[in-house]
Amino acid sequence: MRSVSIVGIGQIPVGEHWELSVRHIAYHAIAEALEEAGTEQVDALFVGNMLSGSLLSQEHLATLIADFSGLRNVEAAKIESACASGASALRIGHMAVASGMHDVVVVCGVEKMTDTSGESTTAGLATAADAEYEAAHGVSFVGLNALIMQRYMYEFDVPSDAFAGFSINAHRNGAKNAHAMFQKPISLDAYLNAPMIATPINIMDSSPVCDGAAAAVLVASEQAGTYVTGHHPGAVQILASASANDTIALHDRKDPLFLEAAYVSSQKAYVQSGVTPADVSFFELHDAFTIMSALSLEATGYARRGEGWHLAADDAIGPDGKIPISTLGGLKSRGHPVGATGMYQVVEAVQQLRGEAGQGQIGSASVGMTQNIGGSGATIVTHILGG
Amino acid sequence: MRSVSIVGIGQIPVGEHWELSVRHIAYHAIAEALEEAGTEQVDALFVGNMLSGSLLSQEHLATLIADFSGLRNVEAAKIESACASGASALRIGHMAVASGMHDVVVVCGVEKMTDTSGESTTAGLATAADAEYEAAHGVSFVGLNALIMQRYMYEFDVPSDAFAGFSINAHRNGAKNAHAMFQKPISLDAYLNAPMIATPINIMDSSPVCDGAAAAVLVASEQAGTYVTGHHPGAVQILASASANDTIALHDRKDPLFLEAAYVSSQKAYVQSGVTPADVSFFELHDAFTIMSALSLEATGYARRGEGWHLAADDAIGPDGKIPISTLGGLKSRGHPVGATGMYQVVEAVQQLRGEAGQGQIGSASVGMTQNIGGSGATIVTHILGG
Amino acid sequence: MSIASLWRTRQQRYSLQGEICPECHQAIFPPRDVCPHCSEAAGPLHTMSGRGEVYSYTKMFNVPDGFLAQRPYTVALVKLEEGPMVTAQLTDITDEDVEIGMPVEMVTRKLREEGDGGEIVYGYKFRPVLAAAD
Amino acid sequence: MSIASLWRTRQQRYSLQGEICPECHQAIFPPRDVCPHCSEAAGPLHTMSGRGEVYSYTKMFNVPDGFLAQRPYTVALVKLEEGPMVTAQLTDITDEDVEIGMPVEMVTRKLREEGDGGEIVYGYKFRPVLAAAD
Ligand SMILES: [Zn+2]
Ligand SMILES: [Zn+2]
Repeated sequence: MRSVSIVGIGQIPVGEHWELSVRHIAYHAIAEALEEAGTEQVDALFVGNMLSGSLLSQEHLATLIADFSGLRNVEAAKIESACASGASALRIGHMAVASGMHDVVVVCGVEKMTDTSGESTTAGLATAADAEYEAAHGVSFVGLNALIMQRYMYEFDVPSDAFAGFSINAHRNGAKNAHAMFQKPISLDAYLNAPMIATPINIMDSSPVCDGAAAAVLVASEQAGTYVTGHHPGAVQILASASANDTIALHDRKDPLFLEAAYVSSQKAYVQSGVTPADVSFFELHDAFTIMSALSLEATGYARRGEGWHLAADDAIGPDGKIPISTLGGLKSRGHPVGATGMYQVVEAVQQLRGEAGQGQIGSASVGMTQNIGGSGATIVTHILGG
Repeated sequence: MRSVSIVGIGQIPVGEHWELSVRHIAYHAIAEALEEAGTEQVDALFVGNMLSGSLLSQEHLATLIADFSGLRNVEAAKIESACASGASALRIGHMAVASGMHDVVVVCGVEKMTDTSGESTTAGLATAADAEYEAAHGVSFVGLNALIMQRYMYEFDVPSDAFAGFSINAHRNGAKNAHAMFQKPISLDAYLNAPMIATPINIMDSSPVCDGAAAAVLVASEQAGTYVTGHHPGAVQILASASANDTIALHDRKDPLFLEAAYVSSQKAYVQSGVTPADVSFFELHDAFTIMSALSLEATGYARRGEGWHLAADDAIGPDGKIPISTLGGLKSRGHPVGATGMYQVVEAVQQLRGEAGQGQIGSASVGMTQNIGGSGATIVTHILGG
Repeated sequence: MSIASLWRTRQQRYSLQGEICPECHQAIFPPRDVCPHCSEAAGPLHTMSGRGEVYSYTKMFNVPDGFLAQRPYTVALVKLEEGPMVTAQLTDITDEDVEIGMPVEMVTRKLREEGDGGEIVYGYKFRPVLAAAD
Repeated sequence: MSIASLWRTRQQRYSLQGEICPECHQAIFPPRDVCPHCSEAAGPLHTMSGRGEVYSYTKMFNVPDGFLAQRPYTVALVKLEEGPMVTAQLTDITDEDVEIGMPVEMVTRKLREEGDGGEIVYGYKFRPVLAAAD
């Protein structure tokens, strides 16, 4: 298996891009990534996307984007794993290069969520759950996470402001990221007074609906030198890539408060890379909701069960903390264009590892971990990257 | 790159499965394939599917199916390339095993098209085209193929019954396949009197709307001996796998009458395998419409431009002909559950290569080629398999 | 959900019809082809009692298309006494009523105004079990 | 198509606004970020004349949701005189009229009764160019 490296990244600022269609925002990210890699020769484009069929009436999305991006006669396929589509697509790109099937692969995560009404988008997001036994009962995606959070607070006797630190950290970091949707810190008061979406999840616990696209160019590590153009210090190597699943329905989990798929995929990634949790310089976790940050930290080796929220309360998650998370804003502040998110995480990890994260740069970033979650924990993909 | 072999296949008869949901039909195919391979140990499930989001309000489909099939802690992802989703998923499974990332991969193509009204399904299929510049004008997927056929007949001065042979051959062969939707031969009269869907395409030129699922178990060829259980003569090797794209919109093609992506992907496949068109024992092509059979034969090296239909007229495509096609009914007679079709083609090719195609068995089948088309020719995936 | 899907799941929605695994004897809802507990072929049909307790709940203010008329409403995870957990709306409650551990029982109610074909969709919701006077 | 998508494509639908590539000078419709002919950055906006000829056509009897009221109708590939080809309905025709090579011109018509938000969608269709009397 060939080792695989990232030699170019691109991203469009996350936000409401009314003036641009899905093909335009994807092209923006792809063109930037190819420009950085200094190549026009591409063998394949894998697109991570969740909602183009249900919200935009546009399937065959990878071929549409390849066409619009001037990539002809290449392989193109869309990869869908709900909100984990972005990282799932990266895994496919990784396998394509690792196998020797392709030499230059572009992976692009893209989502256009603001073309439709809020209720349509909410219904679209609920397609990540079991249509017949979850969505049919009117539970939204926020609602599923709220069910987890409510039970977590009950079972572990957690105070109602316990999760504030995750949101405050995300916004503080996002304020330093020019590509973030929200670039302003928030106060504890703002968190405490935020309106409820689905109790106990308030607006500050939840990531926003938005548009975005992020891309990376993958080549064999042994050939990476050819592509690095001097715009940046060097290629970033994919040290580990793993995916695991769990029951699609929250109600079918053995323990709805434990992210088994995060545990399994992170353990695989640790073994593949020889990296331990203590070696990780920063962790781009899937903070779609603050409760997910706590559960991810618990399943991935940073906290015991029921204690993940202590890391926020103790500010161990800040840029100078024990395990910096959401270093450029995370899903909460940078935004969560669902199928694109996994690729934003990777693009930001590359920025950190290159030392190009600007004001959001954390000190001595040598190993970065990213984790992308689909559904209420049903698909979880972990990557470990090194400079 | 490890060579990859198929050690188990499964399929549900194509038809209208009102009594079964998408998860049930997928499980049927997966369970049969795993049973044949004699293994319960699976590393990943890749699902080829086009329409679950727009027709069933169910994304995250691969994880749903993995869950229902009892596959926990595996990787699961859905691959979407319109009607080429099935073969695209096979390519991903191939890369997963070839790279060494996984040892045992299940690929399942599945589509449920009969849960919704005909008009909804027609609108769903149109999402394979450019939503803003094709589907917005009311053109259906049949309509796009009709535009190709009309021009082809004009440009090459083709008589109106020229395509009958493709449909007659498909139904004659499908009559011998217990998994086919239509198991009855048709007459020339039936073809000539068939009602129009979109001129000049009549019902006998067009494949039906239906449900289906087909699956295969992939392992490294060097390990294939471990899995072959004695139910069948042996593993079938994937000798070549290639995909190419073209413009998504028919109106943007340099030449709308030439399947450039079929040409590119088949040429790649010939080079990979060292096989020439003359070496191919049978060709499972994408006869969603009779015009597509003609164009595929032309782009893949069996006929000159504008002359593909001669092969049907001369019956060179029959079981004993120069290049047998649609040997178990093809899309026309076996049926075309869109995202599943690419996997039905592969499963049937395996049946032929094992000598297990029953009454539909063709003589001396040693090399089979399959070709799966997404959209009006925008994504074309070619595989070559050998015994 | 399409009419076909509604038809296929009617026994589940109207009467919580599940299964008992013949191998490990655990209750399963909804029916599956493979038992999630022991991976054997799942077993004969079994209708759940409809009694259970609230494992978790949420009051939803932002809701999906098709549920706007009922907003806001409360959705719960209900642990059935046979073992399986289900996702369902709570009904016949006031906000103060709801708490984790609360005993509930199944009732049939309108789930959403209309499905894709304009049909009205009925199915299970849960309401508090009134404690016997003591 | 969503309201946002309709708004973004309005100049294309109402007036066939495309581009001329500054590098290879070919006409492009709709506008693209990359010229499909020479792969350079595509160029300044250019409104097509709306004249062209039928490259192919089909009379459709089975139609998608949203177009039922107009059924059957004829869709064509129209080769614009500037070069690009477009997919569009033909209007103001009888069945006998239509043939490949027929000169047509763009008109604005209702494309479908209502979009996702209930709005009426207008855009280009093509009708025969009446030959001058001779
Ligand atoms: Zn059991
Ligand atoms: Zn140009």
